[in-house]
Amino acid sequence: MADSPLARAVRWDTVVGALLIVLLLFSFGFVDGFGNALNLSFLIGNTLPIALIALPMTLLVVAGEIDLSVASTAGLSGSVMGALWNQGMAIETIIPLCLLLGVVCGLVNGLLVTRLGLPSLAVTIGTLAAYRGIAQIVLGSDAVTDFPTQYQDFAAGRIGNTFIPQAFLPFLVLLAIAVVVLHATPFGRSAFAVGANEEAARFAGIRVKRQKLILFVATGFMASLTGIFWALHYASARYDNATGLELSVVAAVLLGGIDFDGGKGTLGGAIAGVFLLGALQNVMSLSNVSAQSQIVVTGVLLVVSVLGPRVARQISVARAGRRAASTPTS
Amino acid sequence: ATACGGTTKKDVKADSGSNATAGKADPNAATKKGLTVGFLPKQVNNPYFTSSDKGGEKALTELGSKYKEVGPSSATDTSGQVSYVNTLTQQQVDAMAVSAQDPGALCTALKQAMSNKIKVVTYDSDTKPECRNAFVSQASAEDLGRTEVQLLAEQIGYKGEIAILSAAQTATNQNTWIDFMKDELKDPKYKDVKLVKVAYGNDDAQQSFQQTQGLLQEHPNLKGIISPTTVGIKAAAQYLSGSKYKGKVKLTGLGTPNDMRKYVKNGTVDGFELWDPAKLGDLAARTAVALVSGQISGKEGETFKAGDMGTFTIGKDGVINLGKPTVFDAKNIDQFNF
Amino acid sequence: MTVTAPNPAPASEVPRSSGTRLVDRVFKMRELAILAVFLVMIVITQMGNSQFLSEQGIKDLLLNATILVLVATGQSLVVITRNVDLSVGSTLGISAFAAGTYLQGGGNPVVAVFLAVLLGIGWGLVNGLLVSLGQVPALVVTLGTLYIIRGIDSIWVGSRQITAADLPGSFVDFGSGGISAVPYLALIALAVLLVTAYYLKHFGSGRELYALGSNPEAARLAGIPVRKRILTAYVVCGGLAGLAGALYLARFGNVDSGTSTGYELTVVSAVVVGGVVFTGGSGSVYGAALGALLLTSINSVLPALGVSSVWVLAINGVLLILAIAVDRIVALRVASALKKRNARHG
Amino acid sequence: MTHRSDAGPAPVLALEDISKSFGAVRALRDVSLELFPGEVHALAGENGAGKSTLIKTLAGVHRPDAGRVLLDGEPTVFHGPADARDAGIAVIYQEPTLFPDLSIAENIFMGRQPRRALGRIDHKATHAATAGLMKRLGVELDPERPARGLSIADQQIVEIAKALSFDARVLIMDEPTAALTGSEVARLFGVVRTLREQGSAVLFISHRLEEIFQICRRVTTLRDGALISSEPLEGMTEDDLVRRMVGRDLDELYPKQDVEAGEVALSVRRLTREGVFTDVSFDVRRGEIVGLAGLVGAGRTEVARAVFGVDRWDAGEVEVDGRALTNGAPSTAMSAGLALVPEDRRAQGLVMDMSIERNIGLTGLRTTVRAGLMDRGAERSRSLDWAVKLQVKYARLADTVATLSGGNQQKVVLAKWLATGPKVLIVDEPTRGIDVGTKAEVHRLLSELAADGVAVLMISSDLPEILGMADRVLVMHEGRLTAEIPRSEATEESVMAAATGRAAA
Ligand SMILES: Nc1ncnc2c1ncn2[C@@H]1O[C@H](COP(=O)(O)OP(=O)(O)OP(=O)(O)O)[C@@H](O)[C@H]1O
Ligand SMILES: Nc1ncnc2c1ncn2[C@@H]1O[C@H](COP(=O)(O)OP(=O)(O)OP(=O)(O)O)[C@@H](O)[C@H]1O
Ligand SMILES: [Mg+2]
Ligand SMILES: [Mg+2]
Repeated sequence: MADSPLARAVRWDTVVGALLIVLLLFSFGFVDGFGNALNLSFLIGNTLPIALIALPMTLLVVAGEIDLSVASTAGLSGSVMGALWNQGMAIETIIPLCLLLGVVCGLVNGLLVTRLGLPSLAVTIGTLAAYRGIAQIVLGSDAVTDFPTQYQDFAAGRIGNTFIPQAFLPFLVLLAIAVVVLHATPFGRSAFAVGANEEAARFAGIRVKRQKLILFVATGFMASLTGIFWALHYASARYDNATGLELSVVAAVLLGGIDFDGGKGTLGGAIAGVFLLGALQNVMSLSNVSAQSQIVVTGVLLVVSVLGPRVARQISVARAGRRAASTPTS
Repeated sequence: ATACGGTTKKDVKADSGSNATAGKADPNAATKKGLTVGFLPKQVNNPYFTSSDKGGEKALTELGSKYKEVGPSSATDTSGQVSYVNTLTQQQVDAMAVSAQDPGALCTALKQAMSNKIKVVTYDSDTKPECRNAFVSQASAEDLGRTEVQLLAEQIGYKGEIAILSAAQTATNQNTWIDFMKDELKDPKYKDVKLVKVAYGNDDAQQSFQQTQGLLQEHPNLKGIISPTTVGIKAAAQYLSGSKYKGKVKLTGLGTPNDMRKYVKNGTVDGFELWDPAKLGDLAARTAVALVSGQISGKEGETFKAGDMGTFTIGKDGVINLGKPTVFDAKNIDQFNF
Repeated sequence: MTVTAPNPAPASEVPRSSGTRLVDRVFKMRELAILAVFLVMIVITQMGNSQFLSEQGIKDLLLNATILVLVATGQSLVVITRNVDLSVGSTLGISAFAAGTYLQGGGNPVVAVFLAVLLGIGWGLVNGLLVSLGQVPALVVTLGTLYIIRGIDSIWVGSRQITAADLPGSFVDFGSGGISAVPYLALIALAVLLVTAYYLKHFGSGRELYALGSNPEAARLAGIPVRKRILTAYVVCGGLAGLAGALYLARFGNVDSGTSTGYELTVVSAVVVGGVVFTGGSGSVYGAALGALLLTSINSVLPALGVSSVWVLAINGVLLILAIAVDRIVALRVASALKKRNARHG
Repeated sequence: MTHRSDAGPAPVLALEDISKSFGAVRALRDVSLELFPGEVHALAGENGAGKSTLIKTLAGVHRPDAGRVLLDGEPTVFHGPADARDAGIAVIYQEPTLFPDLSIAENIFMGRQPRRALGRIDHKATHAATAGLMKRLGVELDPERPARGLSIADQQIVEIAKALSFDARVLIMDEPTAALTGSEVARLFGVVRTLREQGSAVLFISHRLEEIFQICRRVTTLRDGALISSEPLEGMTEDDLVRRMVGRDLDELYPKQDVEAGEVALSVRRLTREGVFTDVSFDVRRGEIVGLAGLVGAGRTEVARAVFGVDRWDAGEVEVDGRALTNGAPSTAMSAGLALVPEDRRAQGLVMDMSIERNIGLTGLRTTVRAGLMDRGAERSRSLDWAVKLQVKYARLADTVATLSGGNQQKVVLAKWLATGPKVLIVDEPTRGIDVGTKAEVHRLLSELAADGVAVLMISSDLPEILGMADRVLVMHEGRLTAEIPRSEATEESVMAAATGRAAA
């Protein structure tokens, strides 16, 4: 119905992308200290954890579920990494083990949701506490900071003197994989169907539970990868690493136009949302906007992000209606 | 780079632990004016840090330099704090005074700042020594830990069970103090005093509240609580004052006079202690200016003059101690307002 | 946000025969499972620590639950309509501070409470208008207002704080006082709970909240004033968050710009644990209140049992999952038992 | 347009030159209609002709782009369904719109519950009134059970009860009988006649033409959103009506070819799902169309669901081509060559917010793939093929199915499953809501499929359809197979006898 060209052009994910570009152009021109390589690399580096988790989270949300335990999973794998490191284990062994741990965390969420049929919101609020708690048990009050420099450099360093963090390239690869999986494979197509109408998806022979389980596991894996990245990037493994990150991810993904009712959204939108928020915060800090005002701006942006398309659609519908009414009846 | 093909803790050479020092100091160099010093507290809007940073602002105005404050709105938003370090670096301030949420996480960013010729002073909460030029400590950890035990022991007559209500389990300064408390308790004069538990209220009013309840239920014979955190002591005092334990269970620790005035007056709390946060900020500001002016470089043994607070000497690892904390009780509390 | 609500599939669980209806109905009460989990927990704790259910202990349990019960009650109204209000924590914080500032200036406690409620209603109105008029996802809007209200709060409050010393003694005493083991605050919460539950069950507009959460399109076709109802739900939710703010002030005697940050997750947990389904249309405020009681009690039980603080968080999480899992399994068992019995009865 | 100024009462409700567009689709153009008290008026037209749109305009759901609604001769504007309801118009929409979490009684009386003092709801009175309505319709539904899980037919009955409870002056029914079997329809018509005698005006839509002739006095026909005629039914034949609707003569409605049955393709042995159906055994052979008849709630749908694997069975086994199927796994059933066209298109058949193309493509996710990626070209042509074959009326393949008319949605569901090229095809109410023209088309298609060696199991509440198409008729009664009747012996009487449990099985 609201499918006029105008309405299609104002799809929110494209708008977010456009906003991001406008913001970047503006900042290059008018914000002191924004355009230099160091700042950009910090901007990207600090946004990467959110972006990394946003990848699987987008898929999960499209399939109609949510995982709020991601930040805790990240914290847990950081803690385990620190604890094992303190035990004298080799980092090359630790990292795969931690990733495996992330898979297990995701599996627990997934099994609770698919086998017992519990709401994922409730389950992952529970594991949000549980995983963080386990992290606290594992590492206690320690802060492990002496990870090998070559790894820390990889997580925090730049490619030569460019603005691109070394870790950005692997992220681009992961992004490409996620985009292909969501938008070009049967698996991704099924995710949309499952999110929009789970019963119809089941009737179409889609293995709904397996699909969801895989997505939860992928989310756990990526959350743990983020946890490892976090610990190396900030050279600090503590049990409370990445606390509250889930809300940032949710906010960014929502801003990118992903519908938490499931069945709608694009990865491009989600990632644009992530970097829009990241860039905006960077720009505002550089422009001496206080932290409090930044919160307000984030909030307003979220509200506008849903009201905006709605208003645009109404305008376009009204126009289409006027056009239709004015065409002479045959 | 090891025999078995993996990189382990042993392969990573322990860092020397010396603070970052640059160049030679000239104690007689002129105090530079027109500098910009950025304050980066753990959390903006936190009353403690606000009064501390206000102290810094006053000192800087006096010295003819500019003050600015940035910071995250949450005390656990480490990545937020890191980006603020970066922001200050981008803005080319002359020095920054940082209260670190995490000893390690800020390091990369702080080193980046120092390599951009920005002097870094930590205050209240330190980072690893090599990531800053100097640390302004609120009071020696040893003093704080020991005096709190002494205060409480006196109040309970050197007899009975006591507990500690701390902030987060990872709070570095809390943990150091608690270690000194435990050490102090080894003194034979405390042979009848028994530390039964350390609880963590995560600097959250409600959690600290419930932890206090739990302590009292689990240990009905509890005689006293030490809470070395302003949030914790306040919550514990509020709980005690509204419960049957009021006046029976003693409470001491670190608190601000304004927070605690009511509880001192209604008999819930006999006495507690704290340093003056404004002085802490003041000293941090003056240290920063002295560093930029080249009067000190952060080496052990250097001295500098900090306005009317007198002369300070830099200790081991670039630590500067503010001095002994003040003890507040019913007699003197009305003289303070912070 | 889509949450696969306790799966609608086995709906043939519902009996057709009416003979054993009373038994069925008791079995079907979802709140029962949560109550059972709660009681088991309390009994175990009491066995481990005889102080737990002392007069002071009971008083503490009830006081701890009070504020969450209030906010969860309001939240369930919104959730029943298939919406959510994430901004309750921020609303609570700003209302508490507003009441505190007023009292600090020598105000009347009753007026202060009124003020807090009014402020809460104001924010509820904002949320409700955005959600119902804009017809946009409540999750995004209220996440937005969560930030906006918190931001405004921080800008307004700055580093100020209200401490017990700034408040009239009567107000603070009221916050911790009560009739023997029953605190006044808990009585207020109970009254609110009973009124809300009665309203939801016995008034047309209450039932309409369920209807429009159950099937918004059908609600529109049935001529239910959808926007008005959603608006009402938000206003009540905001008002209760405001009331909770005033009670928070009385209870803790301490408010600053960070008060109740992150509270939304606790509230949502309470509501979900209490069996109020996020896809709307089902659940009761009693369930939500029980969920709140359960959650806050877990926080008291562990310290009372002397569990080291290090373990508290993990056990908390596990217990939370256990609670919803037990609830779910019991529900499934009862359903299939009922189904089999009815099948036999033909 | 026929303006009747002659005898008889004035119209209670009239539409004058109503137009309504959805974007580029012009659903109604200058349509006029008059409803008189004491008259049952039929509205006929192909799928997508605009019937439901017309009704929604009458009910205040849609605002017309042009034209007027006259109530008792006065121009009126309905701002929403509530306005229409207050004006005494009760509507049964094509798709049941119930509150799944609420009891049947609450569903019926939502917003108008009997009250006690202080405006409190009188729950007892509500339940009693509901029980009364159920009795009037002759069904046994517990007023206190929630609407969730009701079969489509039962949902429809609740909708009917709701409409009746209004004691409305105007009763509008959009395909109320599509999911009902003969006996329920008879009951409904009994009630409608009473209403008519009481002076209510009734507007009735159905694709079962015999029903129109049974109960209506006048008929208004729409084609492509335009008014074709509005005239008395007296003297008209079904063919006349079809010609008005379709614009051409109708093909044979049941073009059943005789096919030699091959080997067994689907074999169901002692299948039981506790409390739902018991001990169900039957075979379907290649080339055969087997009808599965029964009253509403007999358990036919449940058997189909279990066979396909969306529900688990408790005992028994299912084989396709001699291979046993896994319990509760639709995906293995699909790879074995089984397809199920479900009865509830909105809940089970379609993802309403997805495009037509992707809905049809959903069953081809394993075939329209190249190198692990979706082959969009292949998906598109597959969808296009079948949309054309089934004459789906749409604007663009990329439109969401929610914008299609009910019957066209049903065609998309058929397309989605036929596109899998099944060996065994189970269709549950395949022509529910499909117009006569297309119905013939669907029947021809089923018949051709059978001729090509597909085994077809057809569940239908439309008895003539079963009789017209099936080689064999299986009849279920209260969860058990009670009879197997060969085509030669299958008559309305013999099937109904078995379905009501009267037959000596
Ligand atoms: N909400 C909508 N958005 C866009 N197009 C619509 C919408 N509703 C209906 N249409 C279009 O309007 C036309 C008329 O549809 P309508 O539902 O009135 O048909 P109908 O006569 O009821 O058909 P059926 O017998 O299949 O139910 C169709 O072409 C349909 O695709
Ligand atoms: N999805 C469902 N969930 C739970 N119960 C159901 C469901 N569908 C149908 N039922 C119930 O199961 C029983 C058998 O219904 P079923 O739909 O199988 O009968 P049917 O013979 O196919 O009749 P119908 O004409 O209604 O399709 C009925 O009592 C019905 O209410
Ligand atoms: Mg229709
Ligand atoms: Mg059926």
